[in-house]
Formats: sequence, C-alpha cells, structure tokens
Amino acid sequence: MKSLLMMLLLFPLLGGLYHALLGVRLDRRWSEIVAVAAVAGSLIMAVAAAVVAGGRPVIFPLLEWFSVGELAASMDAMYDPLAAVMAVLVTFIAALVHLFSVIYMRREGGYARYYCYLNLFVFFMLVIVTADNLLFLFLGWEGVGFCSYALIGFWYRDAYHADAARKAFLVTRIGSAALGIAIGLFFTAFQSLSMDYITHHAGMLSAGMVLAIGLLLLAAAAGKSALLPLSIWLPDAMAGPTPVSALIHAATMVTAGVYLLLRLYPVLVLSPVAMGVTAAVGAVTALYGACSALAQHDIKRVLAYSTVSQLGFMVLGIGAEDPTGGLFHLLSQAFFKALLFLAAGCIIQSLSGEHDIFRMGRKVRHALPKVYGCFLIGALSLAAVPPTIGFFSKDRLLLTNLTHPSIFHAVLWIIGTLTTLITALYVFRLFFLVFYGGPGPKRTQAPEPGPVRPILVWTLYPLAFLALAGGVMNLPIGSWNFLDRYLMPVAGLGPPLEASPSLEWGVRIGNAVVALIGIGLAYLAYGPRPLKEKPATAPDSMQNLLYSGFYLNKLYHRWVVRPYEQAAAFLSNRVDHGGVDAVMTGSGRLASRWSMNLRLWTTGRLSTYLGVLLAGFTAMLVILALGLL
Amino acid sequence: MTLYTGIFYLLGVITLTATAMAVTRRNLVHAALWLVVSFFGTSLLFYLLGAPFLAALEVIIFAGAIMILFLFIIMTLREEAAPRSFREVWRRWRLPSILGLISLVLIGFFILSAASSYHRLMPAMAAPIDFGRFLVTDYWLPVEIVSFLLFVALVGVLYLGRATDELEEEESLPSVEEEA
Amino acid sequence: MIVPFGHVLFLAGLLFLMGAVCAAARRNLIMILMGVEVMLNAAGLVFVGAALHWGTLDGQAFVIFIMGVAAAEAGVGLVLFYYLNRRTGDTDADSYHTLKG
Amino acid sequence: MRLLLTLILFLPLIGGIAVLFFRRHPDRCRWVSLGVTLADLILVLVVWFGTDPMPGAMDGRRLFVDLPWIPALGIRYFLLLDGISLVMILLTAFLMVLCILASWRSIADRAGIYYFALLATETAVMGVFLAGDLFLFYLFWELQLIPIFFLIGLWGHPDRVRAAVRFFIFSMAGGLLLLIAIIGLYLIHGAQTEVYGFARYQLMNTTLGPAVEWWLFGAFLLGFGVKIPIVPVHTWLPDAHTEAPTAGSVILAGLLLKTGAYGLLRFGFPLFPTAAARSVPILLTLGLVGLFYIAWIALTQQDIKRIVAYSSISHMGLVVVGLAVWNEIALSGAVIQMVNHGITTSALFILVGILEERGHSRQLGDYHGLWHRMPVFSGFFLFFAMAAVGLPGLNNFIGEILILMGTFQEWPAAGIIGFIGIVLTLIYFLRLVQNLLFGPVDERMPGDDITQREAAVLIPLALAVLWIGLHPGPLLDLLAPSVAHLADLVGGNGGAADYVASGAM
Amino acid sequence: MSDWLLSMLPHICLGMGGFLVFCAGGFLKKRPADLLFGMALGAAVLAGLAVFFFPQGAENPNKMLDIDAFGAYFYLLLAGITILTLLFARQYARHKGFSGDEFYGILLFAALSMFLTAGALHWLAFFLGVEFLSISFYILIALSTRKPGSSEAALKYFIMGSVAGAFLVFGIAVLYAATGSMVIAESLGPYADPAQQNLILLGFSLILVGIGFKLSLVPFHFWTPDVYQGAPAPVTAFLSTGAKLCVLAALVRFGAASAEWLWEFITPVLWIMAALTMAWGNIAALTQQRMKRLLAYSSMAHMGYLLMALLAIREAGPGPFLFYATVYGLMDLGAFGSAALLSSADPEAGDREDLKDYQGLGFSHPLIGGVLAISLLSLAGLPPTGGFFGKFVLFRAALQGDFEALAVIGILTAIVSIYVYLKVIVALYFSPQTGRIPVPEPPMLGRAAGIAVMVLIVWMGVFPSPLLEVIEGIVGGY
Repeated sequence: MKSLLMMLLLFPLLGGLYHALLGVRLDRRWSEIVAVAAVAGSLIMAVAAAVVAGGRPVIFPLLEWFSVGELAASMDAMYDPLAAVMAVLVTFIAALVHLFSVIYMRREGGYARYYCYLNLFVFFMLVIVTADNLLFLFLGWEGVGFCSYALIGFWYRDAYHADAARKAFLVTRIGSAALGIAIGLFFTAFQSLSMDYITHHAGMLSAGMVLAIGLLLLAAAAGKSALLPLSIWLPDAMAGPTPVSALIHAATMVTAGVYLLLRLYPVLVLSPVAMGVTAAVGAVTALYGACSALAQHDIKRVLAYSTVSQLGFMVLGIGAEDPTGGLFHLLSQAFFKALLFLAAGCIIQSLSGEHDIFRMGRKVRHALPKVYGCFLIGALSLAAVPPTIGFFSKDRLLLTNLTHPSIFHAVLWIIGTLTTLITALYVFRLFFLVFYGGPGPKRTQAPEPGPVRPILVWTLYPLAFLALAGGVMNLPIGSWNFLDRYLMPVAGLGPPLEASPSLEWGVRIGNAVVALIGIGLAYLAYGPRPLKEKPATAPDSMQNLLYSGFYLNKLYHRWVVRPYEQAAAFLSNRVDHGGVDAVMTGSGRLASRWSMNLRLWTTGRLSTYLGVLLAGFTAMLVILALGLL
Repeated sequence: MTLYTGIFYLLGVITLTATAMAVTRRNLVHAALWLVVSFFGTSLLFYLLGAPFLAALEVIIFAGAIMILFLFIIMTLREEAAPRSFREVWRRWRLPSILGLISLVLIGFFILSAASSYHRLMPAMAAPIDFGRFLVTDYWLPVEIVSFLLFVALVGVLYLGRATDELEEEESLPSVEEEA
Repeated sequence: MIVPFGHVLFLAGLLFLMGAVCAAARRNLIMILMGVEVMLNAAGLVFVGAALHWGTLDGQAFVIFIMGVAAAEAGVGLVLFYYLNRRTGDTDADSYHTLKG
Repeated sequence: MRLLLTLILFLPLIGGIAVLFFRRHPDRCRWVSLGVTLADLILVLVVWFGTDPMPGAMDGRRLFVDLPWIPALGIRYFLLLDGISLVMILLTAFLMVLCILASWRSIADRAGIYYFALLATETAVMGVFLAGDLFLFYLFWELQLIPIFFLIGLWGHPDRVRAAVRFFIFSMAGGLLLLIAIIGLYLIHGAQTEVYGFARYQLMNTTLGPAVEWWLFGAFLLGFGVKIPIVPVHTWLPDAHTEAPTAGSVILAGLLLKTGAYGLLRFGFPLFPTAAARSVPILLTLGLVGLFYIAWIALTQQDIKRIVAYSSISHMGLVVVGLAVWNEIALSGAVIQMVNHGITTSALFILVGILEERGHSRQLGDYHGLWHRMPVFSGFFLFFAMAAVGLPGLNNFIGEILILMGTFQEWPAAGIIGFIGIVLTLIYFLRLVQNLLFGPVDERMPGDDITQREAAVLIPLALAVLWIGLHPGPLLDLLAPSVAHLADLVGGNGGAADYVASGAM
Repeated sequence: MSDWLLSMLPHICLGMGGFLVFCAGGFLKKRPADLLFGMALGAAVLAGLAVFFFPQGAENPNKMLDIDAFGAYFYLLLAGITILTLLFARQYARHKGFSGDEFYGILLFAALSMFLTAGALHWLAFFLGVEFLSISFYILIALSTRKPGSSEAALKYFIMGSVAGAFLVFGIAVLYAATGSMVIAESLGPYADPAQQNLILLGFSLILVGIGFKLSLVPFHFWTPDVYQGAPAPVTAFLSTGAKLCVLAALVRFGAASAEWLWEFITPVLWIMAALTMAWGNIAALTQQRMKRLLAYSSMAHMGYLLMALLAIREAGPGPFLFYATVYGLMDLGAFGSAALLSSADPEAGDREDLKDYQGLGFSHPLIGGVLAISLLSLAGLPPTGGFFGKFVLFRAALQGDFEALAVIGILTAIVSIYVYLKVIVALYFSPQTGRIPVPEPPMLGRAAGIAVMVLIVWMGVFPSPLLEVIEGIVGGY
C-alpha cells in the first residue's frame, strides 16, 4: 500500500523532474510519452490504492520532512475514501488532459516546460489530496499555485498572459496566507498537524478558535477556489492554454479549496457562524458567477465564470452541512467542465485560436459534429437537465438547503434555484451562439473552422460519458447512493438530511423544469432563430456590469492595488529616502556643518588663538572656583 | 607697617604703572623703555625680597640684554606705529581685558583664600656666595641643561640669521639659484 | 616684616595678567613677546617671594633659569621676527594667516 | 581535532597571504583561492561527520579550543563549535567556494588583492561564528569590515565609494556601541566575580540591575541590529549590496548579515535574558514592520540588485522575529532561515551579476522576455525567486514556517501578521520575475546563456535549496541540542546561572 | 662608572651626540650628511641602550631625573621614536636642503629635551625640558626655509609656545609658593596644609594651560593644525609623537602624584577638556582636505582619548594610558612618516598636502601606502592593529573610572572619526592617481622604518600580551 502511494506521487514528480532537468535536450516525442505515462501510471496507482484500501482510511508515513520540538512535519499520506475519490478524479482528468495536450500543443514550443509544469502540477495536486500533515498539504497547495502561475503565463511573451498569471498567483496566495494562519492556529491548539488527529479531536477547540479557523479555512478556500471576493483571478487565468484551463482551472486545482473544506469539515461544522458564512459565500458566488457568465464574449471566460458559479454551489452544499453533496458536485463539475473546456479547446483550435463566441456559428457545428455532441452533453449536464450527473448533484445541493432547519438556508435555496435558471440560460446562450450563431456583424470576419485531430475528440468521449451517466454513482434512490456509502468512513462525511419523498420529488421536478425554462429562454434569445438580434457592439450598462464581473477588478484596482502602490511610493520616497535615510545622512551633514564651523574658528590668526587661550584659562579658573564653592 | 612695606608698595606701584604703560604704548620704543622701567622696579623688589644676586641679574639680563635686543630689533625693523582709532583699539582690547579682569578676580580669590598669603614675610638676604654654591651643588644639572638650551638657541639664531642673509642675497641676485 | 606673602603673589598675579592681556590684545609680534617677558618676570617675582616665604633657595635658583630661558626665547623669537619681516615685511601677528581652517 | 578548528579558521587567511605572492598571475590566484576554499569546505565537512556533541556538555558543543591569549585582559583564544556554529561555518565555507567561482572572470585587475580580501573575509566571518570569547568575537566582528570595505570600494559599481563608506560607518557605529557595552559587561562581571574574562559562559553568570541590563542590551541590539539590519537602521544595506561586486554582495548578504543575527542569538539574548524577554514586543514589531515596509519599498525600486538587496532586509526581519520569539522551533527556524537566506539571496545576486555582465545594466526597464533568450538562466532565476518567496519544498519555506509556527506558540498575532507579510514578499518578487523573464521577445536582449562555470556555481546552490527544502533533517538534527539549550537559557530567567551551576563547563 | 653618571647616561648620549654632530658639521668642510645622520642615529641608539644600564636597586642618585621603570619605558619609547623619525627624515631632509648639522643636532637635542620632560622629577627639570623642547622645535620647524608656511608655522608655535610656557612657569611658581617644594611628587598637595589648597589648585591650573598647549587640548589647541601643516613632515612626525609622549609621561606622573582632593577638583576641568578635545579633533577633521591638518586634528582627538584614560588613572591605573600612548606614538609616526616619504623631491614644493595628491598611491606605492593605511586603520581603532586594543583598554579604563558619559562621547566622536580615516583610505585606494606630484623613490631606510612601524602596529594588534606584560610590570597590575 505504501509503495502504491509512493508511486502514485512519484510518477508525476519524476516526470516533472525529468522534464526540468533534461527538458531542453529532449525529443518532443519522448517528452510527451514520459509525461502521459507518468500520469497514466499515477492513475493506475490511484485506482489500485483505492482498491487495496477498500474504503478504510489508511495513514502512512511516507518520508520524514522536518521536525523540531512539537512541530513535526512529516510527509504522511492519508488514503481514505475521500482522498481516493479525489486522487482517481485528478489522475483521470489529468491523464485525459495530458493526452489532449499532446495534440493540442503539438505546434507550440517550450513543450518540455509545459509538461514539466503539468506533471508537477499533478504531483502537487496529489500531495494535497493524499496529505495527512497540514504542512505537507501546504506544500501541495503552494505547489499547485506555482504550477498554475507558470502555466497561465505559459505564453509569457504576451504581457497580458504574464499579468494574468501574476494575478492568479497573488490572489491564491492570499488564500494560502489564510491557510498558513489556520495551520498556525491548529498547531497552537493541538501541537499536532495531522489532519486525522485534528478531525478526531476537533471538539477540543474553543468556540472562538473554531470560528477563526473556520473563517480562515473559508478564506483559504476562497483564494484557491475563486470564491467571492477572491474570484477575480479565475477569468483572467483563461490566458493559459486551454488544456491547462480544463485541468487546473476547472477540474482540479480550483476544487482544492473545496477539498480542504471537506477534509477539515469536522472542524468547520463546529461553528454555525462559519458554516453560515460559508453557505452564503457559496450562494452569492454561484449567483455572481452565473450572472457574469451571461455577458461574456470569450468562450473560455464564460466557462470560467461558470466554474466560479459551480464552485459556489459546492461550497453552498458544504455550508448546508452536506459535504458529500459538495463532493458529488465537485465530481460532476469536474467531468462536465473538463468536457466543456476540452470541447472548447477543439473549437478554438479548429478556428485557429479564435475565442470570441460572436465569431463562431453554424459552420463550427458542421465542421465538428462530434465535438458538437460532446459539448451538448456537457451543456446539458451543466444546465442540470436530467438525467445528467449535473442534475443529480445540483438537485441534491438545493434540496439540502431547502430541508435545512435554518430559514437562512431557504433564502439560499431561492438564490440557488435562481442561479440554476441563469446557469441554463448562459450555458445555452453559449451553446447556441457557438453552434447556431447566424451571420452577424462580427461573424463576417470569422475564421473558417478547420478539422481537428480525432484524438482530441476521443479524449472527450470518456468525459462525455461520465457527464451524462456519472449520476449513477450516487443516485438518490434507495441504496444506489454508492458515493455516500463509500465516503461514510471519512470523518464528518455522511448522507444528507432526510427529506420527505414528496418534497424530494417536488424539488427534483421543479429543478428540471427550471433548467428547461432556462434553456427555452436561451433558445428564444440566442437560438437559431432568435427573437431579435442582440447588438453586441453597443452594450448597455447592465451588460457592462455583467461583462466586467460586477466591476470587481476595478474595485480591487481602486481600493486595493492603487492604495497599495501609493503606499509603496510614499514609503519609498518619503519615509525610506526622505525620512529614515534622511536622518542618517542628515546627521552626517550636521556633523559636516559643525566641522565647517569649527574650522572657521581656526582662523589662522594668532590673536584668536591667544584670546581663546586666555579665555580657556579663565574658564578653567571659573570651573575650579565653582567647584570650590 | 614698616619701611619695607612702604618701599614694597611704592615699588609695586612703579612696576605696575610702568608695565601698564609698556603694554599699552603704540610706539614700540616707548614700550620697550617703559618695560625697562618695569624691570628695574622688579629688580628692586627682588632686592627687597632678599635676592640681591637676582636683582643684579634682572637688571643685566632682563633690563639689559633682552631689552637691548628688543630695541635693536625694533630699530632694525623700523616699524612705524600707525595711529589707530579708539574704536579699533577698544575692539582689540575689550575681550582680553574682560578676561583679564575676571581672571584677576579669580586669581585674587585663589591667592587670598590660601593661608600662606597671610604669612608675613620677614626680611632676609641670600648672600650671593651661598646662592652660587647652592646653584652649582644642588642645581648643577639644570645649569648644564640650560647651557645646552642656550647653545641650541644660538644655533637656531645663527641658522635663521643665515637664512635671512640668503633671503636678502636672493632678492638682490634673483639668478643665483640657477647658477647654484 | 615686609608685607603679607599674599600681596607679593597678588602683585605678581597682576603683572602676569597684564602680560597675558598684552599678549592677547596686541597684534605686534614684538609687543606679544614683551608681554611674555612680563609674564616670565612675574613668575620670577613669585619665586623670589616664595623663596623668602619658605626660606629655601630653590625659588631663587629657578629665577636664574627663567632668565636663561627668557633670553633664549627672546633671541630665537626676535631673530624669527626679523627673518619673517625680511620675508614678508610685516610684524603684525595677524597678517600671518595662510595656514588656517 | 582541536587543531582542526584553528586550521579551519585560519587556513583561508594563510591562503590569502599566499595569494598575495602570486598577485602577478591572476590565474594562479584563482586556482590557489579555489583550492584553499575547497580545502576549508572539506575540513568543515570532516568536522561535521567526524564529531558528535560532547557527552556531558549541555550546549551541544562538538569541539572547542581554549587557550590564554591576552592574560592581562582576560582575553582568551576560545573557539567553540556547536551545532549552530557548525551550520554557519558550513554556509560560510560553501558560499566562499562559490564566490571564488562566481568572480572567476569578472575580476581582472588586482586579482591577488581581491582574492586576499575574499579569503580574509572568510577567516573573519568564521571567527565570528566560532568565537566563544566575547572579545575574540568582537575582534573578528570588526575585522570582517575591512576586506568587505575594500571589496566594495575597489571592485564595485560606479557609486561604490559612497556605498562602501556608508556601509563601514554604519557598521562601525554599531560596532563601537557594542564595544562600550562589551566593556561595561566585562567590568561589571569582573567586579562581581573578581574574574575578568570574556568567555560566554562566564559572562552569562553576571547579575545585572534592570537599568544597566537595558542599556547594555540596547547597545548590543543596536550593534547587531545595524548588521542584520533591523529596519530603521537598514539604509546602508541597499547601497552596499547594490554597489558591491557580485562576490561582495554574496558575502554581504550571505554571511555578513548573518553575523548580526548570530551575535544576537549567541550573545545579545543569552547575556541579557531579562531585558531580551521584555523587549520581545519591540523586536517583533521591528521585524514585522521590516517585512511589510520592505515589501513596499522594494516594489518601487527600478534596480534589480536593489530589489534583491531589499528582500534581504525583509528576510532578515523574519529572522529577527524568530530570534525574538526564542523558543526551540522559532530558533531553529531563525538559524535555518539565515542559511536559507544566505543561499537564495546569494544565488539571486549571482544571477543578477550574470545578467549585468551580459546586459551591462541593472535597470528593470532594460530587460524583458529573457526566457526566450536565456532559458536556463531564466529557469534558475525563477527557481531561486520562488525559493525566496517561500514556496514549500524549497529552502526558505522551512525557515519561515518554523519561525512562524514558533511564533504562533507564543505570539499568535505576530504569526498572523508574519504570514500576511510573506504574501507581500511575493508581490515584488513576481514583479521582478515578470519584468525580467516575461514579455515580448527582443533580439537585443543578451543571448548567451549560462556558461558551464556559472552553472557550476548555481547548481550547488540549487541543490542546497532543494536539500534544505525537502530534507532539512540533518541540519535540524545538527542544530537541535544547541538550540534546545539556548531556548532553555532565556526561557527561564535563571537559566544562565543554572547552566553554569550544572557543571556544563 | 658611578651611579649618577649611569643614571644620566641616555641624556649624556644624546647631548654629547648632538654636540658632536655640531662639531662635525662645523669643522668638516664638506658637510658629510651621511656621517651626521649616522652619528645622530648612533647617539639615539646608544641613548636607548643606555636605559638598560640604569643603576639597579640603588636609590636614585639623581634628584631630578627618573630612572625607574616608568621613566625607562618612556626613554626607550622616545629613543625608538627618535630613531624612526631619523629614518623617515633622512631622504626628506636631503631633498629639502636642510640635511646638515643643524637638523640632526637639533633633533638630538629635541630628543634630549623629551627625555628631560618625560623623566622630570623636579619642576625645574620639567620646565627646562619643556622650554628646551619648545626652542628646539621652533628651529626645527623653521629649518625648511623654502617650504611655504614653514616660517609662519614656526612663528605660531613660537608665540603660542612662549605664552604657554609663561603660564607653565607661573604655575610652577605658584605651586612652589604654596608648598615650598619643587619636587613634583611633593608639591602636588599630598603633604600640603589643607589651607593651601586653593593656591595649589591655581598653580596646577596654570600648569595645565602649559601642558594643554603642548598636548593641544581644547581650547589651547589652535596652533596644532597650522603648525603641523607648516612644519616639514618629519618634524611634524616628531612633534606629534615625541613631543606629545614626553608631556604625556609627565602628565601621568602629575596625575599619580597629585593629592586625592586635588584630583577631585581638577577632574571636571580635565573631563570637559577631554570631551571637547575628542569632539573638536574628530569633527573638525571631518571636512579637512589637507592631509597633515587632518592628521593634526586626529592627533588632537587622540589626546582627548588619552586624557580620558588619564582621568581614570586612580581606578584603572596608568596601564591603559601607557599602552595607548605607545600605540599612538607608533601610529602617528607611521602616518606622518609615510607622508614624509611620499613628499616630493622638489625643495621648493611643500609636503604632499592635498588629499587629492594621495589618490591612488596605495597601489602605485604599496609599501608606503600600506604603512599609511595601517596607521590610519590603527588610528581608527580597527583590528588587526594596535589601535584596536588601544581603544579597548582606553574605554575599559574610562568605564572603570565611572566616566560613562565621557566614554559615550568618546565613542560617538570615534564614529565621526571613522569617516575621517576612511576619507584618506578612499583617496589612497579607491581613487585614480592624479600624478600631479611625483613620488620619489622610497629610500631603503625609510622603507625599513615603514616596515618596522607597520609590523609593530600589527603585532600590537594581534599579540599585545608582551607589551601589556611589560606595562604591567612597570605600573603594577593592569
């Protein structure tokens, strides 16, 4: 078992190191083979480990890292069902994305760098997933952040990409700081950093501590999972290559925050306030992402905002005391969003790099029929149309909120349902614009879609299958809830609150209806025969608001970035140079001035010298006389 | 109050007056001459205080040799005393005189607060013979030293005098250096 | 009795200060040197008075050496003045101020 | 083995003097210097693997030499090697080899004197790390200034003289205050015990009145604080680091700053436990203010080397925090962080030096898109920059996390602020990386990538980064006994007395 | 030889040496400079050696001159300084055209006067020593008639010296009037009637003016930079070392001899003088651009430091004072001596004054530049030089004597002084050579002297124990 886990982690690590050290001299073919093999091997190990572990949590010390006094940071792996699910998910999607990348990136230079980061990313992600020690987790946490940074900025020559990368790194690092602080608090409270220990002894924490840690964990998750108010980096992160967006910014890394909340759920759940805040943040983020997605022009940005929205849903589920539901939605989102991104990648490649949905249209559908099919499945799943996996997972989250005793969650339920409607609307807006868009003002210069390599499309199939039929892993009917049961041994994770079957079915049908209404609205507005052609060139203020993601970037610029820079300039010019340093140099200058004055006394004239001599003698007498008196 | 006392104060007044005149004269020759008077007064005071040999030496060396030297140099330099305004004189004198006055008060305080200041001096006389014997028995070493000192001074004077001569030669014969 | 010892000292002190003030106030080199002579002379007076006061000859002996030193100083000094006067034509002490600062 | 300690200490100096005889042949100078530093490194490694903490000695000492030097003043030639010293001289010996290599070609004129200065610095710095006698420590402390002064002033950049003079004056100002305090302590101790001496363990036994202790501790703090540097007295550093030649910057950042922190660790705190314990809030504030303040200042700098230089201050600010907290974890972290900072900042300085050699400019605005032209260089740069911002798995993280975790144990608020400060560090480092490595490709940018010699300098550094980042166990084990002992020393106020009483000596 | 002759042997060596130099100079037609130099050197060496022949154990047969270890120590030191000065001066004197009997002879007489001053047990000897010293230096300073400023310097030294000498002699007179004794150890109040205190105080303060002038203590210091600048460099070297050390020796003697109450009264005065002198010397040097003036201010500052050590003489003993004085002598000699060696060969030109003219000499003339640099580092108190230990013992003494405030002032001014010395070092090593004034080929003897000074300074910085032990032996306890 231990060796399985070791290999699980080592494969991608060695793959990454292999590229890092030998990268430049490496043949592209070898590079690709190694990269894909590393991840595939990892996938096999993940599955094997899951099978061997058989649903029991197992903790293995892998390596000593460091330990001083009570602080022991050993690289311990915990392979419980939660970790197993995540590990399989991560390696599975990573394997597909690696495969996809082989074709997708075949014309790009810097392949060694690309695969190096991608492999390392998988490694770090697996570290997060399998870590028991919080610091080990932190290693992965920061590692994925760095890889994400490097991959977003993969096309570093364009300043826009580099800036997006920096933004992503910085904002997620704010979350990291929160996580670090939380780790510090854990350490002070438990003198231990083992999550296993912490989750089993969470009751020891005082109420204030629980609240603080809960909020900090939420902040950490907000950074990584792009929740409000730290969501701003994710849309910009789309500057990276599309497979990267699929893997990191849709399926895996962004879910790390959610995973963290799940892992430490037993702590989080102790604080009702923190739970409430979590749920609220989730709901608002979901709504925010969905609304913003409505007005985007860039296919990837639509998906990115959609990811923000879906992450909000997951957190909403956790906040509503249904962590398993959150995980379920995490899985389903991973499938359909990865699918959508990869499909979008096919489209973009076919259109030689075109991202603007207003420049796509019918021709795409004709050129890429298989992609069209896959995209449709993904869109349906995202829009939560039964019987896709998306339907089941989202339905469960909404139901949980409704059945929650607190009235507060009913409000959240309303927001959630509204978001479901908007979700269906924007995803089908996207769908119709991309595949059915007729000739418009911008479409005149639209590039001709070309064919894509079939391998690209093949990688979509498994995802499409899962997005469509993955729901069976946790059907809310009878004992079909495999996932729930599988996760039972994990601390804190259990089945959702029981609701009466009628309510259950009512909500279920209602949700399906809402989704279909949304699709209908989208059809009316953007379908093959829209009610009116939207003039995309003259956006009104509402559209601007949505397009810019509620001006969040501007707000940050105005209230955070600019004051920060101003403070920097002030400190640098006024305080450091004009204040602290001026004191130092000023004292030197003062000494010089004194020096000049003293030298003026040395007039070179004997009369001065003799006069001062006499004065000195007199002064001496005065001092002595004073001493006598 | 004895005769000696009277003589002492008389001599004191003479000496002080002469010194005061000497230090304030604009004309250097006058100053030197007043100083000679002051030295004579001191010489008599020496005599009064029991040092006849020193009184003689005072006249010979101070009033005689040194002041003659002064006069000689004054003559040689032919320094002309330019009349100066009172304001300028005051500007020069004010600080030293104030300091001098303060010092005087303090010195007076220090002197007069010491017990021995009220010890009355009785007339006595050191015979020159005794004095001479004392000098060469107890103080033969300083005598040797001062002879060296005077020797060095002599050498110095010679050297500087020669330098002055060279200076004058150079002035008269500006091309000497090149030839040398 | 002649006078209290203090009076001799005070007289000498007065003389000494006159010399000192002269040296500090006058600009003429020769006058400064005269001031020094006055000061030395005052010291001699103290020595002679003190010799009488203590009844020892050391004080009187000292005066001899003062005279020797005064003579040497006057000799060197006056020749120096003479030399400087020949170089620059000046006996004003304050006109020698090329070295300063 | 005891002779070994002396040999380690003076081998570089002897080598340096030997180099002076070859000064007409720069190449021979280089090889001799390289040989000497390598030999010294090997000796240090021999000590590492060949010694164990002495049984019975509580302070974890491994070797010591104690000979009378100036008996009239009670000054002894007392070298004491414990875990902390060993780690520090290891760093010294290691960086020195790299310094020699890093300046292999860039120093053409007066190579003999240059290498002499480098080697003399090595001896002086090692002396600081090894001295167990306060006076000996002070001697080396002052001694190290002179070669560095010449290194900056002779081989530095255009504004070198001003920078060198500033550096010297700041350091000396601190040093002289230190001297006064050292003498004061020595006299008080002597008056109390009738034994006039400077040995650390003796001086720790001094009873001080509160006011006197404050004054003395203040002087120590100021003396060491200038060197570390703690924030209000840091202004010499950016100039000195920026104007120094690469090796000079490496020595300054990698070693000299460490001597300040080391002094605080070794003498400042243990000698004045009460005052030190009371001044913790002040020190924490200063350290944290440094972290933030520098993050801001560095953001506005245009000179690459200056940014790296400022980052030193912020890293050392964290070390100060670690020292102030003074528990086992934070102290280990502080020592490790000193080593880390030595490695990463040195590497960054070397990289900037490499860049400057090729591009003849240090202005941030003059470079962009280097990744395309110099991929290996860029890879290294990114790697070390990431190490500097404390990416886990790389060295700085270990130090930072130890310090902060230690801080959390005692001062949670400070720990929280510290974590936030680390985020800010990222901002200016990303700016640096962004501007240098990314951006449009420009064929005018320097194009010749890292040479083999340069790689030989950078690869050991990179390995060290990874080694400490992933497997710091050996280092921490080395430190453990000494650090535990130190932590006990100040924790209880009677620690020092107990220590001596327990017969450790 | 009888004891009393032996007890004066060093003085006799110097005096007779000087006399013979004059004879040789006067009677030999061709003025053999090398012979004169050799004679002077021999006399100085013999004077140094003669110290070892002092009668041991017996009572001092000589009432005026010290033959104790303390005196012997200073005699040796002064003899060493004389020898080194001669070595430094040889080439300079030849270049500047005063390499005759007058220079070497008067130099020996000056050395004699220093011996007298340093070893004086009797006020008369002290007075004569000081005056002899002054007169010798009036002439030595004026010797280089072609050097600009030389005669002005002589004039200033003369006027100030004679006025200060008058203060000194008046002070001695007052002391004598107060105590009736002219033996230094008796006259400073230990046996005096308490009623005479004020008179003794007055006398001592007058003497302090004279000593203050000699040691250039503020406010009696003004002549120092002017005279140091104007005098020929080797003479400056001698003036700043020998002429100060001998007075310092006397001052220690006064300090040790003076009664407890006298010392208590005088302490504030000395305190203020020390503080002012340290501050003035170091601060005024800060913006000084002329080398010898700069060194003059620096030497002033060191007098301030020494005064600080003197203040603590009761608590710390004279050991620190002796040590620092020794080191000071060496380092100042090194600084001025190398300035002499670097001066141009042109008889009309002045010394190398402007700091700009020192630029780059550290590399073009590594040895002499090195001597100068080491001396400056030592003056700055940096390891590995004697100045480093000197500063340590100095401040140790100050703190031992509870002069904390003075020590802090000392440290603060020392910080200022660092800049001063760095300025010169920067010129020597960091600046391009200007080459305005060519440097003459350094002579063998000068180089030897330079190396000797350098080695001694470094030796004292690395292994000061022997010297400390010697001093310990002299003054008992350290």
